[in-house]
Amino acid sequence: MHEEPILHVRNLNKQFGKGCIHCFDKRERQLEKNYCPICGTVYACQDVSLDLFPGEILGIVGESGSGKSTMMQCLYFDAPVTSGEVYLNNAELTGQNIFDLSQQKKRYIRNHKYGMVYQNPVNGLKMNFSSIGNIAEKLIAAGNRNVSSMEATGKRLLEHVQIPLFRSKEEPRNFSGGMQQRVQIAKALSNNPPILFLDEVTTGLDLSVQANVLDLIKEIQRKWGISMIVVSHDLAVIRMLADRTMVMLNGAVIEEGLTDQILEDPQQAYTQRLVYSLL
Amino acid sequence: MKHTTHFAFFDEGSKKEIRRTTLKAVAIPGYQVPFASREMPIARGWGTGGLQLTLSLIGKEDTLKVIDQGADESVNAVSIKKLVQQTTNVELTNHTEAASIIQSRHRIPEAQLSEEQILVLQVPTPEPLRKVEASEYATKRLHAEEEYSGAWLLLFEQIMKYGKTATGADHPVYVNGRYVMAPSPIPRFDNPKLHASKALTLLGAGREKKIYAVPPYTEVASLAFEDYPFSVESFAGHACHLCGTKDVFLDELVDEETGETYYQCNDTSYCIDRLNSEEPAEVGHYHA
Amino acid sequence: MKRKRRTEILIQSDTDLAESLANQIKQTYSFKEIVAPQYGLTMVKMRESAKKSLFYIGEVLVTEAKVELNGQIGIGIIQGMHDGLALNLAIIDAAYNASFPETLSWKDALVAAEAEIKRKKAKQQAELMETKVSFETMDV
Amino acid sequence: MPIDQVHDLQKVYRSILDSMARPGKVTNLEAYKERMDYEIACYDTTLLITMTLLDGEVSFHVISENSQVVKDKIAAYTLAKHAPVEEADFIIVLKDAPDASIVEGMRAAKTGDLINPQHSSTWIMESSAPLSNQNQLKLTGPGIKKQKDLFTSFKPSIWQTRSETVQEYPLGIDLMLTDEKWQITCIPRTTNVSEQEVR
Amino acid sequence: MGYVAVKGGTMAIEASINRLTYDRLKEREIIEVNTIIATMRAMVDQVMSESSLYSPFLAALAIKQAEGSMEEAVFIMRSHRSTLPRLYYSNIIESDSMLVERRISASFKDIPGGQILGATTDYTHRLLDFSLAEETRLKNDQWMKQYMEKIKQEVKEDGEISYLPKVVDYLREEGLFGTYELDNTMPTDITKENLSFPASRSARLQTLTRGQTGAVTALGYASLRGYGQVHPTVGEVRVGKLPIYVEHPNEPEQTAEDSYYIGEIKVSEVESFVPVSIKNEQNEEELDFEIGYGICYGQNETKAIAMSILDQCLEHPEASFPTHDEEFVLLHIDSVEATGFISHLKLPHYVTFQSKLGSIREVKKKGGAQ
Amino acid sequence: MTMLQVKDFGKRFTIHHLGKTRQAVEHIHFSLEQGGFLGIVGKSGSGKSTILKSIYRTYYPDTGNIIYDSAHYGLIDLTQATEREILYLRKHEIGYVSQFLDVMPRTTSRELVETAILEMGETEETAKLEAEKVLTHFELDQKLWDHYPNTFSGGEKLRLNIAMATVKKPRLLLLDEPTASLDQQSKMKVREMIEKLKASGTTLVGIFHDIEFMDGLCDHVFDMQISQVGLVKEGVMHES
Repeated sequence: MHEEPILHVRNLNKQFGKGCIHCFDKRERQLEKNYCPICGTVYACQDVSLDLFPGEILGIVGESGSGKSTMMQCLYFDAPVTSGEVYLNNAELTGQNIFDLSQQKKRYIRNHKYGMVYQNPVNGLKMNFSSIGNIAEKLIAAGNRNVSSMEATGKRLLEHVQIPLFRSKEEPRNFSGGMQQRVQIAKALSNNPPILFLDEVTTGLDLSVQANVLDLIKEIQRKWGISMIVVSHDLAVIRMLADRTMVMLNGAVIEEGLTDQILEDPQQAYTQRLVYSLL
Repeated sequence: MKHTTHFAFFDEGSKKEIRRTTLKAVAIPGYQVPFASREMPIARGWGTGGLQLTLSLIGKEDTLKVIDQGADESVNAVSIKKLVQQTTNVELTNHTEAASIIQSRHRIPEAQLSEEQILVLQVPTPEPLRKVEASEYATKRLHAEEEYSGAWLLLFEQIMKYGKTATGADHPVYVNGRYVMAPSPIPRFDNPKLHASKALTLLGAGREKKIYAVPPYTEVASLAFEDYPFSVESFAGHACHLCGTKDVFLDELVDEETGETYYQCNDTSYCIDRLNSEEPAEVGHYHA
Repeated sequence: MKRKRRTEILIQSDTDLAESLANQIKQTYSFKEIVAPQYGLTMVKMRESAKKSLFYIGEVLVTEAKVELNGQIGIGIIQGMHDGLALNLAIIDAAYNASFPETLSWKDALVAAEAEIKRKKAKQQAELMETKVSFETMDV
Repeated sequence: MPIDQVHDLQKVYRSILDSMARPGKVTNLEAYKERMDYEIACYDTTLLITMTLLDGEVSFHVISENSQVVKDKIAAYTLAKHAPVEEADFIIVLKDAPDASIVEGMRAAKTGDLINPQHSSTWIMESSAPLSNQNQLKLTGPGIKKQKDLFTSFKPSIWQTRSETVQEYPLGIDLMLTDEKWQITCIPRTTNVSEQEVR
Repeated sequence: MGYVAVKGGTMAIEASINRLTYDRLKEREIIEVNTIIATMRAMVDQVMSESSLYSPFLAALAIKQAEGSMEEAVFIMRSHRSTLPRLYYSNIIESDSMLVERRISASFKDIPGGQILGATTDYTHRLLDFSLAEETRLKNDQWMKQYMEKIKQEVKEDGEISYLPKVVDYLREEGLFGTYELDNTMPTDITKENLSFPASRSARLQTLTRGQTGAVTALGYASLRGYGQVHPTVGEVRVGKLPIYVEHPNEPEQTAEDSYYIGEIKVSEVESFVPVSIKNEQNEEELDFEIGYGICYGQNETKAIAMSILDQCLEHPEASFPTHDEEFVLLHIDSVEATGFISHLKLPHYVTFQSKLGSIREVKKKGGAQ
Repeated sequence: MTMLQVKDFGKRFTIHHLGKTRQAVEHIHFSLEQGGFLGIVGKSGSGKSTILKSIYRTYYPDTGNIIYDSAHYGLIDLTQATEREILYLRKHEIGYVSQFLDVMPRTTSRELVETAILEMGETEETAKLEAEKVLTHFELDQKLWDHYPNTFSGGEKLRLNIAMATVKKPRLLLLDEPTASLDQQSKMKVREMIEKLKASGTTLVGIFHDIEFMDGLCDHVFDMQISQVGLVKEGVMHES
């Protein structure tokens, strides 16, 4: 059986700054962390490659500044990449590096193929629009023009993420952090995206609320078979959610494997420190 | 000290820039083309965009009509007409049919425009997405990516809140299936007139420094959901108390003495034409 | 005398100077007004001192005149609305461009005027120096 | 009597605007014939359009076997700057321009970007055959009631290339066509141009 | 015979304009343009600055026509600007060429060349001077005579003009401030092309310097007060005159000596010093100074200082305050645009209001039926 | 038919921050036929668990080969298989049970079993019925079905654990000291369950801290001390 990845990323690079003769060459460059001490260029992502398979959750773990969130922003087109290729397993897009597509087409992919849940709900929600309106926004973006069907979908999703329906017309800014995050998840799911990105979604939430959100994510994956990339600095989150895990440090992937293997038998010094500090 | 005024106020360089911008606007229907926008002798927000378009278009042989809120004698319309006439000496008219250029604020005339006419609309706020996004750079990106969920969302929220869309004037339209455009604050009643119009429509926003256009015979669809169709202002059961017309946009007036509401054609020249076409003309205070 | 120096002198001196020089030319030669004194703008380009970049601070109203003298064009530009001075400056400019002999004889007058301008400026500056704050705390 | 920079050019502009708003509408500018006594190796209508729209703020490029003379003249008349085809705001194609150069130029010329689609080139192209509304090309799109026929001298390969430049609307180029019979017509990027089937 | 339109609007406008003239003339007093130029220096300067057109005469005329309304005077000047051709661009003006009339530094007790107060209201006590109500030309002449004599006695003439060094140059030499190469990028001209975002530095400076004095001051103050991250020390405020030169339009090979001198303009210029945290080569946080730059036509030091604050704010868009948001700042400080759009609310809006009225009635009707 | 063949397997751990390496096991050879039960015996710390975890790939493979005869892939070397292949095998063919129950918090035991079934690609309907069957089969008190397992006793947890593993009908089940902390009664229950599994044809590899438990269960033992497989006979076990 040969499995096709649904998302195929190769050599994603993202730098801030122009670079200089001392850091142009990948093999030669001497960086301090991810930073060229001579010209100040930051190499936020360095040749990141990954495959995401249908229905799996891929965890990406690393401390802040490791480039994991930047990578996610690049994949979701929130930030432009410096170089790299991404292919979607999709009939319309076969063989097309989607980073090369026009903004118009990227927006189409965002609206139809992707869902995104940000760490800060402010980035994913319009705080002064109703919760159901927020869900409708994503549906509208995906081409829905029928109020009743959107309202029905919105209510179903809100119910699913346990937002009481009588609050559906309320604005998320009145909600607690956990509720906002659940609305965000409902919104991200509304267009049935085959791929969902989750960026530090439980950071900043109370432990009990965290567990609640994690349950929800796991349930969604199980029920709908959505492929997810979960970025977190928290190994507990990764351990709970991810089938496979990649470890990032200073913009590069330093280790990847089965999540239990990464946690029980980490190979790299950095991963070992990370894991032992957790235990 | 001497003071000479150039034909149509502007120097030729300014006209060229506005003309080049206008041609791009026509080539990309509904897209707001930025331009330098000259400082005019009337205030920003008082029709400087429309005025600049008119002055870039106008020639000695043109006949100009200017209306504001449907009325030729509205003070701002008079003021704009005065300025154009002083610098061009063109003929002015109240008759919609007689005009080659019609500059208007907030209305499209009731009489159907012809292929020989150009309608210039004054625009205060050209950006239909401004209510969802304050930043100009961000809205430009949204147009670039054809990301209009914000515009639809505004309507959706109204339906959620009020059970129906509650837009007033300036109800956004989709032009040629690509750009969402602010039609300027014309009532919804006038939106359908933009669709497949025989005349070219040019829209100018002086303060915001944008020119955009709807060429003739171009698809213009008011934003509406499948199950909440677009609807225009209703004057059902009312007619103009002067000419008796029913299917036009009416002004709601109150009789000072009786306190009763009565209605009158908002398009004053249309009303006069209707009255004059009736036989015999009634005697009234409009009789000269 | 190069144009920069002479325009500095002619504009900062009393306007009589330009008038008398221009009159000498007008008496001897005939000239054609190509551009009668007209008002226009000059955009002022500045360098700011924070990042050493350029920007436009705004426009200055100027009066411009152009004359033709013996096939040579002369331009007069002066800040503000000064039709007569602009014309005189244009005539003088044309005279220099045409290398009329008169221009050689003007040198002394111009240099003298220049000295007077400098003296006046220095005096004004010295007057302003009265408002300079002294931080000496002890008088010896 | 030379062309009147204020009033004549205003009328030319209105003709161009009318054609741009109604693609394929052929307008005749013969009224200016007597006043156009300029020595220049292009159609008078081509020169009229450049005088109407070009000035020191924009750049142009000429595609022709022998472009230098026309280039210098246009620069002198309009003060516009000459620029490479990749950068030019206006691209002037003279009647002797080889098809290959036009195709190459169209592929290289500015088509704008999605943020600023107006940063695109406008083409002034000389048709060696008189323009008419005989059937050859079928035009549809904004500004056209149902369909408009147009006849030009340009080869299918040029129309094919033009179609490629406008494929990702709103990017694209806008065309102004001229001929020696004092006619002009416009084809903006929104117009769908297809070859009529030969019966 | 038939119905014709009444000329109600036209007639009312005529009458209104007459009324305006009547109001200006009814007290039977005349103020001369020259009087305004001579005695209302601050007002003339402000009008020139906000209209970005340097001409004391036109500014004074506009003030007279506008009966002292600043916004109206600026508006008239701006619209007059549109009727004038732009004939020339000046050569680059370096502000070292300023003939200083006043310069102070808040950063140092004494500075090379000295703190020169020049003419300032800073140390006048702001008490109403009732003697001005009875000012006479005779008394003024006497004061002038005495003052000139006093000056004559006290001031030593050494016959040399000195150009004062800038405080910032002195600090740059010491390596305390970043040095920059001369940047000769062609500036953007916001009067020739639409201000687009992100804006270039030149577009920002041009917009700020022509901004409405009150608006620039208010936003600068907001930043200083806490809605911003810029708390500067004034490095140097200078007021003085700058000479302007233009090149010959079409002489092929010309040197600076072939330029035309066309006169001078008075400006207020400010360099503010702002401590900022930067990363050094070792990637460690380090404190450094940056400069906020402000300048405006005429003597208006407050506006120039406020501009220097906003300049620095806009160099740091990462701070999440409105004063650091260039769209927020640059799009809202123009006098003509702000006053025009606010005043357009006076125009009739009955069509749009009718349209909204219909919507609201519909919604209410629906609500009532439920 | 040989189900599992371990060839010259070795595992070395490197602990970077101490700058140390430790050879946990080396030169391990054994094989196991389908339906067989291999017990691994040895002192604590002798690397018994390392072998199980390496087969399951919780440990990163080092040297040697572990050839497994997969129903899906045919012969496959578990030390070389891709992570996706391992995940597939874990879902469908290879189970692993330890004394620890590591499950999603706040999920009822019924849901846990259902989920395991759903992961096999069954319908929700089937999952529901099957789960009830399995829970009954492993004698988990019906009262507990809708409770969260963190409130369960050790024996209950373990039974649930085995239940979850067995619903997948693994062809190969790895038992990593499952009975370590159970009382005698619970142990016996677990033993019965394992016997049932064995009877149904499951191939098993197990480590048990008490040797008696293995009596009569294992077909073979692998003795870590001598690194050899032998037939189960009395005495051998007691010595280790």
